[in-house]
Amino acid sequence: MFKKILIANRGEIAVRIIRACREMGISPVAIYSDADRSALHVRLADEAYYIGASPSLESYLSMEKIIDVLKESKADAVHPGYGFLSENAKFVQAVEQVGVVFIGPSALAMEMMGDKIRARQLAKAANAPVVPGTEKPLDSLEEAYQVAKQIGYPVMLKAAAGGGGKGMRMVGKEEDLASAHNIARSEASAAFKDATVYLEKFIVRPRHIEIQLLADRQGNYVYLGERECSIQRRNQKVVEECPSPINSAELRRQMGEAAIRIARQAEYYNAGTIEFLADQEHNFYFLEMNTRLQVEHPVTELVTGIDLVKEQIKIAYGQPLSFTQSDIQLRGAAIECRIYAEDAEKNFMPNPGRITRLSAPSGPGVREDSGVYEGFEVPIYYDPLLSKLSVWAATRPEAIARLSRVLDEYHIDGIKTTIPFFKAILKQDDFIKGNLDTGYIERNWHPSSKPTETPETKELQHLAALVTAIHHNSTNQKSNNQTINQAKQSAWRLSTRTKGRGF
Amino acid sequence: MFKKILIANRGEIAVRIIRACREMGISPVAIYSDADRSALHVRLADEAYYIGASPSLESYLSMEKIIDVLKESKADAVHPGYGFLSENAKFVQAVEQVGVVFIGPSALAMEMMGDKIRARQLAKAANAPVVPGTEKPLDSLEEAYQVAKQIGYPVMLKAAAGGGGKGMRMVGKEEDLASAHNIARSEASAAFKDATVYLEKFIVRPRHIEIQLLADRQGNYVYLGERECSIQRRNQKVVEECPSPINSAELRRQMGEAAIRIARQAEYYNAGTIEFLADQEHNFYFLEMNTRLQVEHPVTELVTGIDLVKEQIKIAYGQPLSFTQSDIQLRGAAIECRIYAEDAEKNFMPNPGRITRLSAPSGPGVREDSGVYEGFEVPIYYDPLLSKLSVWAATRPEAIARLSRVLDEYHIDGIKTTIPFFKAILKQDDFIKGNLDTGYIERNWHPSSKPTETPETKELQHLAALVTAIHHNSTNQKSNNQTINQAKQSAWRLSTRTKGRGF
Amino acid sequence: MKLELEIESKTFSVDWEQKNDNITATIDGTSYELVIMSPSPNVYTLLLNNKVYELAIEPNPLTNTNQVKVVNQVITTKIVDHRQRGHKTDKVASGTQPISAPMPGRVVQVLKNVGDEVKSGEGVIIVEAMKMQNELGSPKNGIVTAIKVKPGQNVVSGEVLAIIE
Amino acid sequence: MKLELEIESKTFSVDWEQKNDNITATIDGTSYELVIMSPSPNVYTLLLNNKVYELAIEPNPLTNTNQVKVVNQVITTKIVDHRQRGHKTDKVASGTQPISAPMPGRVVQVLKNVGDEVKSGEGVIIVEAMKMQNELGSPKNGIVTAIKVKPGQNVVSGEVLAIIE
Repeated sequence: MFKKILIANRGEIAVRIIRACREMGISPVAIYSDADRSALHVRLADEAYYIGASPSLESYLSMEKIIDVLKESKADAVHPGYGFLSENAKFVQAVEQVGVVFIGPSALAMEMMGDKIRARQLAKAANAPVVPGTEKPLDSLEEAYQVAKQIGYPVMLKAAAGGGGKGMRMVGKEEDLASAHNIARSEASAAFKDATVYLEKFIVRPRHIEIQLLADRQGNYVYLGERECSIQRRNQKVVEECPSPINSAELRRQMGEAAIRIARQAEYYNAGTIEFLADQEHNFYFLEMNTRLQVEHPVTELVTGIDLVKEQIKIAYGQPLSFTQSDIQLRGAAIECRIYAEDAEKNFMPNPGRITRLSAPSGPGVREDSGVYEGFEVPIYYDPLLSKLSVWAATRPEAIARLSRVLDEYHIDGIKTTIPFFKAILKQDDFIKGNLDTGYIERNWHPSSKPTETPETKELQHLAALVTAIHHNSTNQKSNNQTINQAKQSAWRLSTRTKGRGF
Repeated sequence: MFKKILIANRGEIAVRIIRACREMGISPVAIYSDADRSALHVRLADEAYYIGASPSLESYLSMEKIIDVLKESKADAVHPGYGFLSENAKFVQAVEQVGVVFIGPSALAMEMMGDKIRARQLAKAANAPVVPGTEKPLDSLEEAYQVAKQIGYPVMLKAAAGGGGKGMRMVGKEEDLASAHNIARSEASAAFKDATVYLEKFIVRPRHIEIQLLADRQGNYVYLGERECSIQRRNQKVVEECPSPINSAELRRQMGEAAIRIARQAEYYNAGTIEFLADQEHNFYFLEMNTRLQVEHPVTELVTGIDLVKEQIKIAYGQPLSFTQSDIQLRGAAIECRIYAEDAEKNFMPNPGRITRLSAPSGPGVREDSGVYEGFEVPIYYDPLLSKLSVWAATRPEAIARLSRVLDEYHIDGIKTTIPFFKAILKQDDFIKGNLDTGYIERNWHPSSKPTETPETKELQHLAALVTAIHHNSTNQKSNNQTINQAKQSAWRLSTRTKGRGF
Repeated sequence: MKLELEIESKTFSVDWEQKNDNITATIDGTSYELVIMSPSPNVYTLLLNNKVYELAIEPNPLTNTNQVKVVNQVITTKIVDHRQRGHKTDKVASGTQPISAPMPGRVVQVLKNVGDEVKSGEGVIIVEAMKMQNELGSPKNGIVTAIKVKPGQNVVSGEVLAIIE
Repeated sequence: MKLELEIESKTFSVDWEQKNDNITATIDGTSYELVIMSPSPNVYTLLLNNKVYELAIEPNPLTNTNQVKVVNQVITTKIVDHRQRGHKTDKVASGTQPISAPMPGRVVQVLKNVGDEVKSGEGVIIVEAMKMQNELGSPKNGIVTAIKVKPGQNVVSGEVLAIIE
């Protein structure tokens, strides 16, 4: 087995991979930027290397610096996590050039799947359903008009190099096509330095359902059930579950087998995810493939009992899968909430800053994958994901009840998080019934106006007033008649708390 | 379903039950003594009632006070947890007399199983194997001589009313019997106000293996696999696992069916545990029945996916089990460590006090059931169990590796805990191979003498010296040129930290 | 002890006595008997007629207010300090309004210069945090009288970035 | 900065300079270049040649020592204060030894009276904590010169319960 793995990432996913390494007896190596000097992934690693200034381009996206650390640390493999360089085929090549194993697919498979239009062609070749639309980049606005007319409105314009919702535009009717085409192209150009767009049928109220795959270098493929990821804001997932509330064993088999056929086309190995859109009649269409570990992999792990990160590492080392499709059993239901540093009341505005209090839930059926700790200054430079809170229970209703309990136990102070948002969503009828689609939040999330005044709210206001008064009073009183000894200790405590990660 | 459940307990098990209540939409009611005014179970409950001074006899063991709270809170059921009043048939009767449901077995079944000699007779009647010995109290020392001779030395003297190792004496040869008989009787008398003892064959290097049962009021019984609990100090379990390293499907079926036959004899309902001793040839003998939830129930939950506390509540409410024996599937392996406030280096001496830092592990396959938090003053009055740390993994070796990882992430400062002890045990060959028996700790745990001086230890000493110097320096420096504002905040912080739960 | 507080522009008088962890209080005319504990800094557990409430207080020194979290609500409280009342109102010249950073971040672009005329809502400064850009608009029609930041500069939450008059 | 420390009765001189979070130190003659961070109070993360060490320090005011936890070890450190050295040795009358509580607990029984003769190891006081009784024996042959506690009394860790001369 590998002796040392460099984790080319940060935050919760770096921590997740470090843990897998530790459990496999592999020494984990971290990298860090200025803003991450005392990040959790640094604290938990065996070795940590400084790779530059806080902006990602100067650190986590710098291939050169990471390759230097590879050489210096003598790591024999690299795990890219998700995001950053995880889907960059050039990085795969650079890693392999210095004789180090990339824990992921071949550069070729990554490239093929990274190009949306090519991936779509592969899916068609694999006899998997795809959303009706262009097979190739649109040459012109005229072509766009023509194709849109043919497949019928509404249609969707998408950046060929895209991801994360950038360069995407829905077009409801013909007269809006020209301007949408313009905007999508310029967004795509700005975001990916590639203005190429293509066009697809727009699926009304689609569900986002994806299949988790594992494939080894010997050509064995298994699917590990699906994940429903329809709860999205800004086209990014915020709640994921396994299984999907709509999936039957038969639908799962169909989607799983289609997914494997697609992956086979690219001779794919590693963990991988085939994303589908499902319409209201449960027809499903290939959307894209993610050639890396997904953020939401824990729900699959909870339901299948398989450790995806360990499997990735074993596959990269050349080991064949130790199980076949018939060994994969789904048990119960799992739901994940992405705890973001965002103010859901204010349109999910990012909210970095210092975590002054962190009290995480525990007890039966709880899994937390966190990248932060009390006292940590959440940097302004990176993704706002603080932690993934997942629960498992025997059934979906029990998982929802457990998640509610667990969110009530979760306390993060100092910054705004999406915890209150999740509490609200879990109480909604449509969520409880599993009536989900990718427009869910837009339709169902209306940040609270003032709660109506009840005797209960009045009592809570009274208690809040009392606690404020007592807190204020104690704070002042204590400082007036403190002893030298108290002052000594406490000043230091304040100093480390306030300054946190450095001196 | 019940509307409100009073939890007649404290610490981690009270928290565990509160969580089950919350997930079932039941309002949890806590009770607390002086020492527990700001205990975690109080903070997490909907209501909390003061029941008296810190010593258990004046609070958690006071039936009268608890019955008063039952009436005042209008709870419709009582969960007793384990310990305290959980196996007191008089308490069951008192609860039922005020029209409240006791979440446990009938008073009669509890009484029958609480009497070891009667339980043994039931087991024999159920055609379950028992350790050869007396069926009834020894009338005299002469009878002891006679029985011991008949079944052969070594033999074991046990208090009829016993538990927790009190009133137990192993006798290796005839000439030691008289004095052991004397001591066992006087210990039994002191501990249980009942000097009655009986005599059994002493099993050499026995494993402690127990079967978890669930039985409803309709007479349905299932067994949920076994737990191996051979790692014990002072006859109390400290590490438990499911499944046992030695158990085959066939042995499990034999033990499970024997356990059900025994429980049926008492018309038992509720969760329950039949404890067996297994000898080196894997013969097993009935030891006793615990008519309540066990401390170590999480490992069974992790492997079977069944929530034992919720099942207890449903059974008490009168619901039949929603599954049968064939639905019970064991998946993977789980191990639990009891994190005690004890100094394992000093013969597991209790170590209560304030927890100045608490940083719990998380990530895949971890479950924590804790009764404490950072800043809590662990009382001197109760059991030293702080928290139960459990892991699940696909196989036992992976579970051991995970547990090691998880223990390395666990930091408790301010008091001594058994965490370092577990780290050491997990590295031992016999543990890894599953060569366990109840004498394991006595044989294999030798608190470390000074570690041999290596370049590594020297470097660590240097770093420890440096950190001490820097800490000392910063502490002094900061206090000399602090601003008023710093002092204000920090003094209060210190004050709340130091004084903690009150004012 | 006696203090005056403001919640949602309503004034509450709090009058309380504390003996160990028992509190007798009159709040806005209502009497309370409570048990109070502080399990950790800024966290208070209250027992009111045996009902458990846990409140966490987060003082915000910039606005001189406190965020009190309780039962899935956040209540903003403010101590009314009669001595300082006069001073405060003087500080902000009437007709002048600041543009403040709603979150920590980095200034990526300054869209206006000092002296420029701006309409209400018109973008003045773009701040980026966590890969999201946030265009901060003018709170009113007016003239930019001060720009206090430069592109590339990091700002903290609540920091005044520009002044509109 | 310069300080002298004691670990396991060996003396270590620590001579260090700090610039932001970089440390240059000479410890007991060995030179180190380190990065240091303090993620939370009393916790220090060190990077030494890119290797990560996390140390937690617990000062014990009673004994004036520190417990430093690092990589599954606990190292006891003590700052050597030359000014106080003389005083300290004076404090304990030679030949006098205390019996201290090894843990917090409650005194359940006092087995000896002042003036009693005791043998080394002979029980003097029984302290109970967490349902375990602990008989504290005399550290030497001698006479009980003071009993400082009564049955039923709670004691803290390290508290002197009796003196043997």
